[in-house]
Amino acid sequence: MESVIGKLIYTVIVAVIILVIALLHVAYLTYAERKIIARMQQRLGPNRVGPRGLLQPIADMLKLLTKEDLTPYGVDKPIFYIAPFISLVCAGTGVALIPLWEKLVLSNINVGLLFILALSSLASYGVILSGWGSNSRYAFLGGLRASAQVISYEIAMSLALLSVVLMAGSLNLMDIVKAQINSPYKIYLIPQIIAFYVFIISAVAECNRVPFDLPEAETELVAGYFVEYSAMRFAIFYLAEYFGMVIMSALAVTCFLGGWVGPFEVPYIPFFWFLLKLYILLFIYIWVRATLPRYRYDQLMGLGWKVLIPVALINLFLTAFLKLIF
Amino acid sequence: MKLLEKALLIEILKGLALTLRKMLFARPVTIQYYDKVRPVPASGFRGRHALVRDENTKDTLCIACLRCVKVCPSKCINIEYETDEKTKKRKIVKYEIEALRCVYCGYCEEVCPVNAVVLTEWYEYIGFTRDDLFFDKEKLLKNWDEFIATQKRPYLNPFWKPRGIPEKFLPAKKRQFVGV
Amino acid sequence: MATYLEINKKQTKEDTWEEPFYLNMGPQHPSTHGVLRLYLELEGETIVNCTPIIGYLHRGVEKLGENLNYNQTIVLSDRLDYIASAANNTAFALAFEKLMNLEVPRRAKLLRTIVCEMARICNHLLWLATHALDIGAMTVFLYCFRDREWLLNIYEKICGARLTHSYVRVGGVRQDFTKEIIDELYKFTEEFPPRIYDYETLIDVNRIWLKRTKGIAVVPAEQAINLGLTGPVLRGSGVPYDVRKFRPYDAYGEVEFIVPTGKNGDTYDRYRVRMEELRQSNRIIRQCLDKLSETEGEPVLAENAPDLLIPERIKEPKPQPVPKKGVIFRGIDKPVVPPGEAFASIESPKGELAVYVVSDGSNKPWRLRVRTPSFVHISAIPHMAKNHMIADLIAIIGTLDIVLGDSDR
Amino acid sequence: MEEILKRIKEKFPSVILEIQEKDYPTVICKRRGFLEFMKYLKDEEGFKYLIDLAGVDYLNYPQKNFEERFEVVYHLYNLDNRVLLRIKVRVPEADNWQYSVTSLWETANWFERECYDMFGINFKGHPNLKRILMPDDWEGHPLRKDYPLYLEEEQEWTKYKEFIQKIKTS
Repeated sequence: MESVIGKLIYTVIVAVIILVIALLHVAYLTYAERKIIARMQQRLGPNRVGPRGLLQPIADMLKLLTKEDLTPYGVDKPIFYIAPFISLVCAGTGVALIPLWEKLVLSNINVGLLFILALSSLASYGVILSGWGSNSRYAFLGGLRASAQVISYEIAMSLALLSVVLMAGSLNLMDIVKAQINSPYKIYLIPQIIAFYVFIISAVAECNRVPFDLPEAETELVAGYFVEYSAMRFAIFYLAEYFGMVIMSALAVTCFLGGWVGPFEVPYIPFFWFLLKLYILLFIYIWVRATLPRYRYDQLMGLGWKVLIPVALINLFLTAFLKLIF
Repeated sequence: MKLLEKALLIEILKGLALTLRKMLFARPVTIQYYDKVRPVPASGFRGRHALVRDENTKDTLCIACLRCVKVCPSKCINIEYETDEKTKKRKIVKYEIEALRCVYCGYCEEVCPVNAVVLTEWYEYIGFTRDDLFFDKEKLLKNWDEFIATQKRPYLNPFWKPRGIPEKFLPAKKRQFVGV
Repeated sequence: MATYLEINKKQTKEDTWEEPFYLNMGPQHPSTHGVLRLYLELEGETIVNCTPIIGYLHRGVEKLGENLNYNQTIVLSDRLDYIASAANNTAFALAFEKLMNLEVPRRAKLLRTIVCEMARICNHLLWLATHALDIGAMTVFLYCFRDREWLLNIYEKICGARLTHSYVRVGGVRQDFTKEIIDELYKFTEEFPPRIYDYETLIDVNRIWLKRTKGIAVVPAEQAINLGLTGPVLRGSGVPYDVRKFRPYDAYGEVEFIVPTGKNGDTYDRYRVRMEELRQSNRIIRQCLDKLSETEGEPVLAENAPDLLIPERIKEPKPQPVPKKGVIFRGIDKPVVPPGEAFASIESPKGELAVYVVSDGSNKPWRLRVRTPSFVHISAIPHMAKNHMIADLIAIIGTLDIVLGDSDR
Repeated sequence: MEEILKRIKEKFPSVILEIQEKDYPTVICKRRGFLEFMKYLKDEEGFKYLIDLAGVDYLNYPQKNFEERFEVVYHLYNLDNRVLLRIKVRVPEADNWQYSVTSLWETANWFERECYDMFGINFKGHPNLKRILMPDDWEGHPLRKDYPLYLEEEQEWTKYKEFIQKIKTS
């Protein structure tokens, strides 16, 4: 009895720690994005709130919380209200499964990878439902685009991850990291470079980021699926998008870059290497956004179905073949 | 080869390299207006209106010839004057400029034969009501005082004596004008 | 307004799946470049029908022009195509000068050519910025604005305004350049060409950019002429029509430049044409600056130019060599602007800007007609957008380079 | 240039009223037979590009030497020979219509709509003759000389007034 309570308390504490870390990351990811893109465009970026604008995310959050929550006329109310939360919950739950460190993972389940994939597909429901429920034509088009995009890129991403699963022989994320440590190259990036390439591209598409940000293309559909949302609901969508980025990057770190393992141990910060790899990946997201134009809808589908999925399939086949031989 | 180039995203990497280079080495070009930098407009910038205050009479130089009223494309200048019975000299009673109507073409200062009206290089002016930007004679003179305090004397607005315009087009007073 | 409500009512009544999907794009939309409204009939994302609706920015410039004198009208022209107002000023001034039989001094011609080409660079930079932003390349936008800022600063030194210059006046220009401006322009022409490479690195060979622009909105040469497209849009289709070469005005007859043309008439070709024009404009400015030193100290206003405040009639002294004693001298009363009509057109950055003016002998135009490039280009959108996707429509609006102030007048 | 003028003068003696030498050669035509004339100019003479189409209102024009109130002015351009030609057609107020040239030059579509909007000249054969710059329910044609520059209070756009009234009451 006591041990159960103790375990519960332990879980709650760990959950809170991880959630706080994750939320801070998400909040400061928006800040980092604005600052980095600003510097790439020879601007200054946010620099008014706090020293060097460091309190900007908090100010934004406060502003969005205190704004009026508008419900446009003619929306499908239950769907309209629930959609942002579907997005956020699905994106946020993934944090529980990412092993930050050998001893720091909230729930170490055996189908971790599958669970994350399932959640990220569910997250697209938030987008689709918000597009449908908003009673706006732009939102509707955005929702349609999102559903098509998510479905096609989900496949490429899963296939890329499957080859990792094949190599590790497990769906448990912890086991995947451990298998990587024991593998000859220490990380799966080197043997699975093609899978990594496919995964990164599909992850960018999965998160609706430039150059695949069609569902929310500002210059075409104004803001796409969340065009009718305001205040906190808008903020939740925003949060979900950045959560998605963090989860996808964390997944890439876990599956391809060897998780928390680095060339040498850093004292006192056991997940130093994990975070470093995460930041590099997140930087790439932002960097790409500052540089590239946007694909067109049909071109995006073509890229997904005609290039990424065949490449991922061939890679999977090769992996299985090599695994059979050795 | 071409396929390899395409697969390795060469041209995209070039673009990425450019943005990275800009991030690391280029300085931001942002002008942090107001608290860090306050740009000085070029000489002849067409900003807030003013009536030149005569040093001797402490009044405007305007002789109420109404040329500025006639030339104004947006009809934002309004002048009322009275004529002295004996000397036949005109004296202005009202000189109003509605800055919200003004299109800042600068024709008024160019046609003024005595260089009384001027669009100063003063660009920081706002108003919370429409009345704040409705300049009557007192306000216009005050504008001039505020402006000239920041300038080196003698001050010569380029539009009072436009460069390169033949002298034939300028009234006598403008030809010898050297500034106030 | 009424039409929009009607459409809505019609749709909510019987919303079946067979009904086409209508989308009302604009007048408030980030990439319709102003208050252009496009009423789209969609099938999925493909455009079946596109109806442009303009007039939201109609200010009655033609009617106002009939009630203002010729020099005041030039101020109105600033507000037409507010990206390149110097070009508009020149078009108006050319028409009025033709009407009044004025010969503009050479220095004024050179100065006009310089400001027109500066306007072209300004316009093309803004076009590139917004076009790239529409397609999603965010960074080009800010790089272009950075360089445009420099030109605007030079404009500020030239004429005291950054956007609405009213620099050109009937018979010449308002004032001469200073030494400082010429030096700065020299510096600009030195440093500008390498900057064009920066933009091209980001988008020129980028596969996404190519995919988004190649083969989009193809206009064959024959159709382009029939649609009345002009400027870079027409040249992108391979027709080398450029008013600067075909009917030279100002100093364009004495400078050397190439008129770049495209081949396929698609969005990418038009983009290439404009990028090349940036270089050519730079070249023209350079040549004009060199020529300016030859005309140092010359006036910039024609001797017989009218005053800013154009009088209705002017007293001209009688050709009387020896005035007789006792005879009161009386001049001939003659109108400043003889009655008649004149047509002048220039190659504005967006296309051919033509001004047709009819005079009745007073100091105000009887009829002032402005043929603006944007107006014609918008009328071509339905032809170009058919069977393209929404995303392409954005690219088409971008490639046509329209300004609604220009089209709505 | 002279050759062209000579040729068209011979070919269309009944259409052409007068040929004037102004800044550009100006041909004044009748309405009857106008379309054939334009078709000839486009197809045979190579005036493929219609620069401009404008209406002019000559009500109380001081130097007027003709009866009709309106004039429709076409500026045609030959891209090969670099020749600009101005065509004028006079339209009386009583039956103010003119043939549409939209079938020849697609540019004319919007120009004619604008001309209709501003002067009230009806273009026969135009596919979609609607107002373009002014709102659909606008009354009057603004560029006519008898259209006042400032409207009296009562004459202000009635629909707009109703609209304002509706907002105020609701």
